[in-house]
Amino acid sequence: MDVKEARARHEELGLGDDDLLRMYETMLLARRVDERMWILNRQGKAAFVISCQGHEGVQVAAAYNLRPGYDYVYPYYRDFGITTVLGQTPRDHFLSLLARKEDPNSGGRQMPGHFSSRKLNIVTSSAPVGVQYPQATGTALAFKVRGEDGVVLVTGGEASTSQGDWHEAMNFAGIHDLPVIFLIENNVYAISVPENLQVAGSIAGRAAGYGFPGHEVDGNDVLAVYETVKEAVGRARRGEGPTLVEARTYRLTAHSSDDDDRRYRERDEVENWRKKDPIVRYEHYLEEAGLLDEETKEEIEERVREQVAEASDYAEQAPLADPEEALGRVYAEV
Amino acid sequence: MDVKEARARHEELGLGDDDLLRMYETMLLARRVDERMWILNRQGKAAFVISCQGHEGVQVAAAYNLRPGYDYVYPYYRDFGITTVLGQTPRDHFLSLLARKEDPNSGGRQMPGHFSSRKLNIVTSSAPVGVQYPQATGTALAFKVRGEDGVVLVTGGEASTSQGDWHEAMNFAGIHDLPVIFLIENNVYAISVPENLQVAGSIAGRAAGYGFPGHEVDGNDVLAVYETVKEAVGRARRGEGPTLVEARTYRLTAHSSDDDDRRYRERDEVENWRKKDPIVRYEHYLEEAGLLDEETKEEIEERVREQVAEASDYAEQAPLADPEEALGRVYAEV
Amino acid sequence: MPAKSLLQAIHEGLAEEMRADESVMVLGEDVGHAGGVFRVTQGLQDEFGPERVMDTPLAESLIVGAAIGLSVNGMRPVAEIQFADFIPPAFDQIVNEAARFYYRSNGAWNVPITVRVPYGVVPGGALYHSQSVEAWFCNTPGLKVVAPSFPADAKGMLKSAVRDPNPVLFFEHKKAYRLIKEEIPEDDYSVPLDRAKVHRQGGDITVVSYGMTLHQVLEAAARISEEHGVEAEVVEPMSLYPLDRETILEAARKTGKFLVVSEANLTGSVSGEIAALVAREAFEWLDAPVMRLGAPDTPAAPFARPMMDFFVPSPEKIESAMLELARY
Amino acid sequence: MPAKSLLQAIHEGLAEEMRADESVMVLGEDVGHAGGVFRVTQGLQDEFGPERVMDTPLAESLIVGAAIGLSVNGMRPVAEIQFADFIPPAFDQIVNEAARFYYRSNGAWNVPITVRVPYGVVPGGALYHSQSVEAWFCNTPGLKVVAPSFPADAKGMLKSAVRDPNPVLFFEHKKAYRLIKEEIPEDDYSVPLDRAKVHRQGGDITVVSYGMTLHQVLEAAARISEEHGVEAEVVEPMSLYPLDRETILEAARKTGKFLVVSEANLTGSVSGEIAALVAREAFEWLDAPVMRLGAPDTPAAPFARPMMDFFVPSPEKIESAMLELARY
Ligand SMILES: Cc1ncc(C[n+]2csc(CCOP(=O)(O)OP(=O)(O)O)c2C)c(N)n1
Ligand SMILES: Cc1ncc(C[n+]2csc(CCOP(=O)(O)OP(=O)(O)O)c2C)c(N)n1
Ligand SMILES: [Mg+2]
Ligand SMILES: [Mg+2]
Repeated sequence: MDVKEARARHEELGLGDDDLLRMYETMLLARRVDERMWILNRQGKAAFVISCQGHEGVQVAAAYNLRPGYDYVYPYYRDFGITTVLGQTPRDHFLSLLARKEDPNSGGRQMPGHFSSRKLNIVTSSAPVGVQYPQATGTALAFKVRGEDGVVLVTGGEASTSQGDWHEAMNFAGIHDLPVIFLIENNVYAISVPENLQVAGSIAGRAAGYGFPGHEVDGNDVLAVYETVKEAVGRARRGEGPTLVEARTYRLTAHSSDDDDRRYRERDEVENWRKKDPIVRYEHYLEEAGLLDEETKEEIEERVREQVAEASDYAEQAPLADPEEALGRVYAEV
Repeated sequence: MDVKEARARHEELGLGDDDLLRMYETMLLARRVDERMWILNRQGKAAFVISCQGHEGVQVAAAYNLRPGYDYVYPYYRDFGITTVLGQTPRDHFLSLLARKEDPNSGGRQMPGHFSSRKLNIVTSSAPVGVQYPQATGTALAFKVRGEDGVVLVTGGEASTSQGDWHEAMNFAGIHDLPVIFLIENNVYAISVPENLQVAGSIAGRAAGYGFPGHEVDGNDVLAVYETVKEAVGRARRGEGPTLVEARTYRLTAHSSDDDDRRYRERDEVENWRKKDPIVRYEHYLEEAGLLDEETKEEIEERVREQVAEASDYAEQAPLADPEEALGRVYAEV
Repeated sequence: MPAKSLLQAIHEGLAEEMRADESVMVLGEDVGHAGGVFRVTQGLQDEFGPERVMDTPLAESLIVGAAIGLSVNGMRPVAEIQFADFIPPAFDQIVNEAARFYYRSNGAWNVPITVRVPYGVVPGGALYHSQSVEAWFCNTPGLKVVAPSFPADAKGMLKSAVRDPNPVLFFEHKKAYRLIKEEIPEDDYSVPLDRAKVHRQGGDITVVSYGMTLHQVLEAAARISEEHGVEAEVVEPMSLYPLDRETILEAARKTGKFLVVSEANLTGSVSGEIAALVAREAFEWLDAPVMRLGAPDTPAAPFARPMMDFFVPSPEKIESAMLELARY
Repeated sequence: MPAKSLLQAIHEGLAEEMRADESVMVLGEDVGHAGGVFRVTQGLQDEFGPERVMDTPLAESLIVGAAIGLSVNGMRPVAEIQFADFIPPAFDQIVNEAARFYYRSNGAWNVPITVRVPYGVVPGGALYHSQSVEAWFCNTPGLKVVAPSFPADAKGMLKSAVRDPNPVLFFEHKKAYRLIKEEIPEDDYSVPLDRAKVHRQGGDITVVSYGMTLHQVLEAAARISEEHGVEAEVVEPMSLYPLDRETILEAARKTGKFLVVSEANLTGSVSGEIAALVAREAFEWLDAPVMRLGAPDTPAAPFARPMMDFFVPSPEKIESAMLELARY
């Protein structure tokens, strides 16, 4: 593919060069934050790590379509890429990882990956899988009732579609043409349970049964995800209703730092997927499009490295949450 | 249509003349039992009535495919037709209606329509809508694990598909090719809520998303239902997996004796559907097939009338459940 | 002031809040055109339209989940669960979600929703239209659980619930809906969610109760006063979680004899918590064991009338429990 | 007899029941090849195959619902809920369904299922991998709720649960899994589901506890005996619903001083029921108020270690509650 051909793809999508590079840098940032989290875990400093590695393409491309602080987002625990696009910083992530008092998600109450930001309209998330879907439809309904053009992005792994809550939300969204995008990050495993024991038929294929579009998209192809979600967001904003997007990708790490994935995954399989790493693939695209050379790459890498190091250090120095804080903020004041 | 043409239809389905008449009589019996229940309600003798009227075609045709006492059935509260085919008698129904000690479903503990028979493999049912679906998949799994060719029929109204339990069961059945038939009796309303506020897309259309067949069938066409369910039961028995059948019909009465459907249904609409009464329509078929004339019809009607009168009287005379029985049978003995 | 039923009072409270605040919405099964199976929401859809009074699909987890989502985006939803017996599918959204948003986000996200829950035994209701399920929710910090038993309080507390920034479960006894009437103030008043109420002063025994049994306790109190000269202090908790401990304890200390009556299956009911509180904090004042009366530990009220009557705490059982305590 | 951990004991109990009875099955999330997130079911799929040890989709209502359906068709399923915190989606299938099949069918259909539920605070578990949710299920007639705290009992009770014709919720404290070890009989024994156990005799105070706090209570009992000469009678309920009232009451009457300790949020916990029972039935024997110690009424153990440590009843708090009672 020559440069011109390559560029045509993102230009058609309305993406400028700076958009492309910003997305790249955000993906890289999410990856490097994640890698650093594992180091802190191995050093005994972080009790628990849950990863976005492998999902960065889906996440950054999807979130890049949103208006932060206006649209609402219900992320799930892997969505470091999404929350980073919206405006959460590496510092935020490390403060949360290390359960610091300043942790913007929860003040040290929740595990890492349980995002929350009132300012960014990232709705507080939790561990029970699937509960976010009905909530997201309610938030979308509020937009519709008030005649606003906000949209709601709600995400989950493929196993989250097995919960009744997912179905109840799909049905409700379909009945009322709600402005909600269901983004399923299908990484083939739910902890150890493989897709064939988790999903009958096809996730994307189910949307038709609810009367709205469902798309399966290669989750490691950043521009493909961007395109699909762009269309979905447009539909939602125009009041045309929900869309289901199933992005197929792969979890490059164990489920979490408590998991040993060698129990249930062949190393070959993991290595094969590593070759499809969305960041590497996206780098190729950028190179082909003439947007990334070794120098720029090194520059970006360096900027990211610094940011991560600074943020990690900051969080390590930051004070722990106070014991008595365990008792605070149970009820909102009247 | 001449007689020969008419007969061709049921003969192709492997149904003999006696089958056809038995189905007719069972439908009529279910209808007359139901009508009598309302009379007892108006007389102040029955606290609560829930009806099968309008659903008799679906129910009798579907159940006629089963092996009573071998296959398992998870009926819902309208399935007087199904349980009657399986072997529950009008006496059973009236004993339950009047909360008599002898009530075979629950000994007077449950509302009418909450069927149960260990002998007939009618699994005890309850009021919470949708709970039967996961249970039915478990029962089907037991057949599969043991390598037996039993099948499970589970039913519900169209609103029961809105519950998460329905989806979780559909998914599980699809994953393991379980021998279960999901029969949805779509009567357009859930109490007052119309289908368009209940179901996005199409119920039958959803089966494809789970990788197994879904059929929409005219629920007032007895032979069409029979044919569809026959195919589904055959599939299940041969170990080929589940089927979803959505039978479209209409509730000819109010939701229950506690409901006043004039609040939410136009009389015209009800009258229009009355013209499509499955029993009347089936009578026409039988007449065209030369199986039913005025005399036979009167004979059957008379037999049914007597049975209903005898059963109703019996139940009225039967002793009430004892007060202290409220305390019994909470735990099974070890 | 005309006398109004519990049902009318709740209806009015809802209608007034909807008129006063555009963000107040109603959602649930059959709440729209049909006005709810009990008719609490009758007329609201005509007045406020099908978006603010919305018939949902038959899916309780969705109803509460959507209410949560509406509330984080500026609305004040009032969700109806058609019967308390059908609240279990929504259990996760209530106890793990609504109750924890505020705490888990360190105070960033709160969930101002009200969930209305008709409960309690009615003739013909049987096992699945009769349950008193409040105890399920009274071990969940972050949740408010209220159960007013009189029309005026119910109206005032419903308004407080709608305005409260926290999730409130609002229990309404179905049998009281049309049976219990009283005069209701005409002005716009509200009743706090956290105050127990002393309905009757008395120096001999203290009885705490709510729902239909409260009404029976009050009748029994009048009877035993007249017939036996026993004066009962009768307290309604109003809020079952958190409890207004002070008011309850004050009444317990006053008489030294304490009884809790409710319609729930006795073991594991809210009565246990109230009794434990009194046993701990009023010990030095007690002249008798802390007593409880409830339904037996069998699933729920059966359909057959004789069994149902045997199951619920009857006026006779209530009266004799009160006399037993007085005579201890 | 080699010492075995709680986890090993439960694993063995399961494996032995599966060997003895073909109808015993295991189902849950990650229970198959991976052997469960805690490794309780490790090796079982290799031995019994993927149909008898089945990885289910991520759907707790399905897991329990399917277990019910399996049980009515001749199987004896043991379902695993990965963490107690995730049991709410299955709430309906447990309390409205499994617990009521027998009663509602007048004894025709029973539900011989076991639902294993790892619960309790572990470091790093935070709000959703820490909860003590047992009270949710202790107001439901038809259900048996057990929570053994020692390996030998756990193995014996698991066997009884599998063989029991009723639905049994089997709570396993996650922190005890590898921490608590003891010697286990080699023979095929079982332990009844309905008997509380007196772990330690003492004449001064009675303490009832289960789970990790029981172990801490026992340690504290040894300490205060040595250091303060206070002798505690320590009772483990074993079954939380129904309760073995007689054993608990006997111990309460023996000492006249009674304390319940658990890790659950105090208000509305099972401790309330136990305290209410003792306050009612041992009143004449009481020399002190019935006391309770639990976690504060805030949602659950937070992630940050200092907050978590502050949240759980610590050994120090337990010891001082015991001494306070002794000195009353
Ligand atoms: C209701 C519930 N059940 C079980 C769990 C435990 N659990 C956490 S993540 C997970 C697997 C989720 O898989 P998937 O949805 O595919 O997301 P992934 O982790 O693969 O991104 C499980 C079983 C949970 N958090 N919530
Ligand atoms: C979980 C639950 N929620 C609500 C109800 C109250 N309810 C009983 S039947 C019904 C409507 C059911 O409609 P559908 O499934 O279409 O069956 P139909 O009665 O029309 O045959 C409702 C809302 C219930 N029984 N269970
Ligand atoms: Mg996954
Ligand atoms: Mg219907």
